[in-house]
Amino acid sequence: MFYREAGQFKTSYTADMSVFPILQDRVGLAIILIVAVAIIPFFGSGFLLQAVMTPFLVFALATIGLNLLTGYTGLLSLGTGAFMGVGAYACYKLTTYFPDVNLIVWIIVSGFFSAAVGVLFGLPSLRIKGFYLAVATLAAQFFLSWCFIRQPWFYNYNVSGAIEVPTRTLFGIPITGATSSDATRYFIVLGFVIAMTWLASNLVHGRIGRMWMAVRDMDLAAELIGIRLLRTKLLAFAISSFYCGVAGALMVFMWYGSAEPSVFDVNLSFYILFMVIIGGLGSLTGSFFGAALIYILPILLRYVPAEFGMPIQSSTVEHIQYMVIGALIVFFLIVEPAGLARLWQVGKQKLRVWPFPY
Amino acid sequence: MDLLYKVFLDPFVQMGTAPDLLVQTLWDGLVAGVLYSLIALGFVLIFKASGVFNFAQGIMVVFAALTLVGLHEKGVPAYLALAITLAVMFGLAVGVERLMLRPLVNQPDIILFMATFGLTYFLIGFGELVFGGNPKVMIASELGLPKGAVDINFAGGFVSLQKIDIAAAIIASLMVAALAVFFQKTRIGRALRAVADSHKAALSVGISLNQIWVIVWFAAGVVALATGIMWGARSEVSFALQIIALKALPVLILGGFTSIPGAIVGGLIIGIGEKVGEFYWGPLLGSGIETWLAYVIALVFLLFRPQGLFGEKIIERI
Amino acid sequence: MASTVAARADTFPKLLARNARDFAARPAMRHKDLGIWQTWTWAQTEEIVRAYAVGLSQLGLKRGETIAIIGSNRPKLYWSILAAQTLGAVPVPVYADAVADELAYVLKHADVRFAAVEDQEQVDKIQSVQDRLPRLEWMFYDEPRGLRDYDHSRLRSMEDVIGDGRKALATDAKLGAWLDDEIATTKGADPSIILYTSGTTGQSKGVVLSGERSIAAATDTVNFDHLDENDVALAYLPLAWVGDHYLNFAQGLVAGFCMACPENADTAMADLREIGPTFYFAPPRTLEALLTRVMIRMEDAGALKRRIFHYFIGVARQYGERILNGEKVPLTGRILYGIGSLLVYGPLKNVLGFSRVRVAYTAGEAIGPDLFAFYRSIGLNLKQLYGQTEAFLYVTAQPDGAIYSDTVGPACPNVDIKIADSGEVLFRSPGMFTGYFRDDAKTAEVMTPDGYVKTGDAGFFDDKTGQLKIIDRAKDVGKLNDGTLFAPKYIENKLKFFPNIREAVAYGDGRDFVTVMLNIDLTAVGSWAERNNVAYASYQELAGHPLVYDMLEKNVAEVNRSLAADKMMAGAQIRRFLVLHKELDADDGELTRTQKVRRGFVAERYAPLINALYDGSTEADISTEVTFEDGRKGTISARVRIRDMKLEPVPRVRKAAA
Amino acid sequence: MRAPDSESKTRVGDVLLAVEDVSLAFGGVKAISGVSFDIRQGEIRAIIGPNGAGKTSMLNVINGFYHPQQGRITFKGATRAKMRPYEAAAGGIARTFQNVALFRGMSALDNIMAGRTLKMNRSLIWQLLRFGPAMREEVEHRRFVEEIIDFLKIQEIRRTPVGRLPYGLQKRVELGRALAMEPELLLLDEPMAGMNLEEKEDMSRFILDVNDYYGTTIALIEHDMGVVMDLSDRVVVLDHGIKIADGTPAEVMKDQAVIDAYLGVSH
Repeated sequence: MFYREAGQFKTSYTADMSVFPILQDRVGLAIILIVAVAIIPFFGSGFLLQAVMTPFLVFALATIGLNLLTGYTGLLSLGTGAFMGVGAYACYKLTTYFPDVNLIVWIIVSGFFSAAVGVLFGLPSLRIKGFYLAVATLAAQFFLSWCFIRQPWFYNYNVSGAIEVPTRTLFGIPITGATSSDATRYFIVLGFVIAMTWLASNLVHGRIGRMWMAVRDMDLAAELIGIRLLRTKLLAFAISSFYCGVAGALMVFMWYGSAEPSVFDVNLSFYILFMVIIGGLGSLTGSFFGAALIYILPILLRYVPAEFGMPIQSSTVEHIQYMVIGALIVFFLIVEPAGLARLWQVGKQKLRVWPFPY
Repeated sequence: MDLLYKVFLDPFVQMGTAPDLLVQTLWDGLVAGVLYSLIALGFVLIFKASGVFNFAQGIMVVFAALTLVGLHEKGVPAYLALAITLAVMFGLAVGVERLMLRPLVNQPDIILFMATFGLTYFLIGFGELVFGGNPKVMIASELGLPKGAVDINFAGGFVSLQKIDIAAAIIASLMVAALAVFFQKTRIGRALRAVADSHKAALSVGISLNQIWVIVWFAAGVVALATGIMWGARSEVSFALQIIALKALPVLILGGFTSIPGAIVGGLIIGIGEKVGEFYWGPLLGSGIETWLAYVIALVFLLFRPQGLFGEKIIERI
Repeated sequence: MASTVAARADTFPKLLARNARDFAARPAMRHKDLGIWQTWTWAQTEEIVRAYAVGLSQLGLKRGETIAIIGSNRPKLYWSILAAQTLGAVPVPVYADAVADELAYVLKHADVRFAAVEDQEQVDKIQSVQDRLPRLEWMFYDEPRGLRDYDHSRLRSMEDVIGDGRKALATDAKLGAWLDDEIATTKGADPSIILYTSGTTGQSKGVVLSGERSIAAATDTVNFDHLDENDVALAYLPLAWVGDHYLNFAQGLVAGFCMACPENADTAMADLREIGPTFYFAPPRTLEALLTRVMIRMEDAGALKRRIFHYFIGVARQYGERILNGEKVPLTGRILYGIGSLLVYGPLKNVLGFSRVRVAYTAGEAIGPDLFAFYRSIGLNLKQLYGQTEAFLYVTAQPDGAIYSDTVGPACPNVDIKIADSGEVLFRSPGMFTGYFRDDAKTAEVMTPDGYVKTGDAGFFDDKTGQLKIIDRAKDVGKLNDGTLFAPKYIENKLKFFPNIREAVAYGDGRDFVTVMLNIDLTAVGSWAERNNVAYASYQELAGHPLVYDMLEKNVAEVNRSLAADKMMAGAQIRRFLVLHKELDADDGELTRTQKVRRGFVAERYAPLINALYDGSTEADISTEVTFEDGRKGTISARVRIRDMKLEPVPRVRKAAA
Repeated sequence: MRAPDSESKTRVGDVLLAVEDVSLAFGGVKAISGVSFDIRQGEIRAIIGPNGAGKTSMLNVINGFYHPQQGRITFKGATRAKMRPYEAAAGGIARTFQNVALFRGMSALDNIMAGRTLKMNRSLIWQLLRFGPAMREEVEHRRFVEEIIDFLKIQEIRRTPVGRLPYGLQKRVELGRALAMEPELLLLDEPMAGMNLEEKEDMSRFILDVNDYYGTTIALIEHDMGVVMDLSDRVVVLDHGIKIADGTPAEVMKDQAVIDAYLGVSH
């Protein structure tokens, strides 16, 4: 309906292969970016920034990470939580040992640690597939969770067993710890998410993305056109874990402020997996949708009834939340197994051919 | 050197010097294994008949136990509560078939798998809403289950066997035997086996796929209830159990997703393996290794035998 | 303004040089090829054309010689035209779908030594008639696929010819100056191109057009429609047709706008949408097919969307044309139309590729008033023009704001129109042809002593609008035995405005009454059949279905009613009709390549049916030879039924009012 | 207008691939036993035989998917013992499948682009940035792929996910993907299975054009004897994993063993 594609023709392959070939999509994206960068941080409440947007972005990043592995490469992983944990703990240890190096650097470096661990646990993917591989990643999940709980070195021998985020600054502005502002932390997370989404989008639209999807869709045929399966799968594990690692570090440093090891337990893995599935396997846009639905919807469930003067006990709310999420997952799977991304695509297609039905 | 000694020799020396402890550990592992087997059995039932990898089996165990205890707390006599719980599990099976499986028929495995995740969340929320989230004590004695322990003198020490564990082992064996008879001898059982081979074959037996789904989900619910009673009697009824239920996964890896004997053997291997590992090697690493040992055992196993203990070698064709 | 300069350049190569200078970096030509719109600027175009011209001259093409251009709309074929004109040679475009015989006739008549063709198909076609073309020496092809193993002693790829020319230009410094000289030598009065008319009767004639006249005509219309270098047109109509040569090629060179070639015929619709032209031409047939498709696709939409669509189309019918014409419209109308634009018209035009169209023309035959109104009401500035090859297209055109569906507009700038006593339209225009190629007798036949060209069409100036109204071919207007005026096309057009009727052929001259033969529209009737559960296995079966006859009978009755309302035509109501068992087809010679009915030929071919129409039989057998798409021939036989019609009473009372 | 036969003979060159005494068994079941034949540069070589003759297994052996228990395979002069499929691909062997093995979630264009994987080598860093060398590489290969799309006349379906395409077009896309690898040896497993007459004619045309245009050596499995007669230079006939005939189509058609084998399964 809003699309006016007549006259939007491409005279070069570069333009033809751009990620957003349609002008109206580019405009839409620009509006979203402007809202995210220039409106939300200045006009949004602390609650919105700290309890809604920052966590949403963190989850979206982790979801993209898992989507690269599960959605694009077809490798089911239940170890996302642990890989996020590796990122968080790596960052924590690094900034403890080298407090003078900028934290942003360590957040990125912690992604590499996570990537290395991901590759290690991805090695079995050469021989095993599907649910079997999921069990291999569960091994990673439980082993790493155990490490975070049982190996005091990871949490600097704190009595609490939790990690506390120290205050760190960037250009003299505190970016972590109690003195940092919600907006600052939001900006940092937003920066990471925008940059890494862009990189991921580049990747999946090029040779590597095609290799991943080839492996996902038919690994035998992929091998016969010259794709080396193990390398390709390990690369997916590495990059996916990198994203998860960075998301984990951001989660603790920019959102929680401190974290018990149980944060990175298997439930987090499932949580992220929901976001991927509900959002849509193999879609970056879907990753944002999935994160939004699974994370933000419960918040609405909690606060909207209260706004309308229906005070509900918080534990009851939590129980209802669980039920609603569960029911929603089933509902969405029934309505659109390909996830919100597909609904979005179908809707967009409808708008493009409006008033025609197809 | 010291480390090598601690890893490769010391545990065995300990086993030899204190065989009573070894036997006690093996027994503990066996009992844990029986419960793993029971959960895995629920998985296998559903997977065999409908190809659904039922992640919710763990929560079904908790939910069944919670319903039983919860009803009793509300003043319902124990055996009546048991009957009502069975009815609830049947209702659950019907609901799952109607609201979840039927609309999702012909979807890829991963989607059905995810749907059972949804079911898990729903059951957690529902169970907590109705019965509260606090851990509860299983009404073991009310159901006529034995209490206390039997101590057996053994090799200079003594081995302590909990009566409830013995009962668990017996009940589990009975249940497996009953299922075997059900599958081999009854018409529905044969239909179930047929459905595992081909859906068309099942139709020719004259039972609709939908009925079969209800039956297997109910059977899995019964198994879950039994598991929940046993487990609850040993510790307590709480939602922490659903994480333990994930242990069924390595069990299935070992035993294969479709083999009932595999589920039993796998469960025992995992149960014994992780108890022995924890007892003898755990202290070396800081204890608590049983949280992951099962998965690592399965993983190592997978690398050498990707098709499982009882599975056949797959020849890929193109 | 481009056109003032254009007046000084009197040949197309000179215009090209001017464009290369004035609009150097602006796109001259686009072609959807290999997935993207390959683009050439005016400067690049000039460079290629010059190299091409040198290459051609090295192979022997000389001033005054002819070169055939055969194929679909592709840049290299347009460059072939320009390259030939650069050397003072005369290009002769031929329809790509011409069968070998037609091709042989034109190539022989035009005396060509060279042929620039699109692909293997055309090469094969020419080779199949090579023995009839002893003068043909060289063939140049664009698409090398499948031609690798052909004997290349008389065959070259255009790419190579251009490449050779480029090399020669680079090595020989004098060649460039020589080329400039050649361009300058060509005079505006020299023949610029020969367009063979498909002709409704007999063999085609070569219409010779000169450079200066072509450019003069194009300059007038470019100014008339305010076209400039920012415009874009999609060249999708046959390259050999005067419409394409005028609207796209000549106007493009004069205004400096960009001509875009679609990927192939199948993708033309999609390509139209992508390129989003600003200047658009479509014959009524195409517009009608498009509207039918729109309506059929809307049938599949959800109920709500369908209601929105039809409601706002209704709003558009009420206010759309008036808004387009700049008339006064009530505020509510404007608001409703605005909402409609957002919800329906805008998106619809977008999907059809019309979003950016500023000026659109239709011509070639009468357009149904509803059809015409539909496009105008959704905001497409569709206008009518009247023209012919001999005039280099334009004779009349409707100016913005004075648009009627049953007239074709006042005379174009600098065009003189006279109506002969016989009712025939005569014109004198800046772009008129210089004569038929090698056929002075025919030339003399169509020219009046005072220099007017006879159009062969009968028409008159409408009192109310002052615009020309064309009723029929002058020679086709006849009389019934009782003396009533019989204008077959007038009747046929009325019939054809019904979506179910694709083609109609009326007879009556020298007879007692009027009869018609109808062709059903397979898309419309097929979709009707589907909705009404009418089963059919073939076109023939559907055409002969009694329910289809019933439906068409209603349409014919309605035409009779409208004929009865006109005192001139009331006596020429349709007495009997039949539905033909096969679609009239250009491959069988029943239609011209521009899809006009060849009445005489059809009458001969279907003589048994016409006899039956007049001898009172209720059915008749017919057997006709047909040519299939792959060139094979076969026979179709059928028994065709005939229906009698009731005549409408002539409302005498209204005579006074009229 | 194909080149006359005499010319096509000259086009055939040296031995490109030699299969010597190859045997393959699955857990005791013999699929191929002691088969030898060769494929010459530039020819179209047909492998025919009744169902279960071991034709597909033979192709799987050639491109490294199965490892024969016995025998040698010499490709471009190099004899290999065990080769991974991706090594075969890198060596210049491409392949299509009996039951279309396309990447179903991807568009036709992406499928064919995936065939270029081996030819693309920009590093991960450039891939992440997707401009500069990586983009130039993409564009360069896109151009190549567009030529193939043009060649196979599948312009309209470029952006369609292959899962939604009709079968005949899927086969064409799969051929496109194989062509994108610029193979020296192209293995086609029943390229015309399940096609109607018109589609078969188109596909035959494409196969001949590929052989003619790109000079690609082709080995194909086909059931339709008419097609085999029209297309192939030489034919090898397998039955129950044993070679029973080898020669020109005409020779093979006259061979008594072949006639018997086919009569046994005639339908």
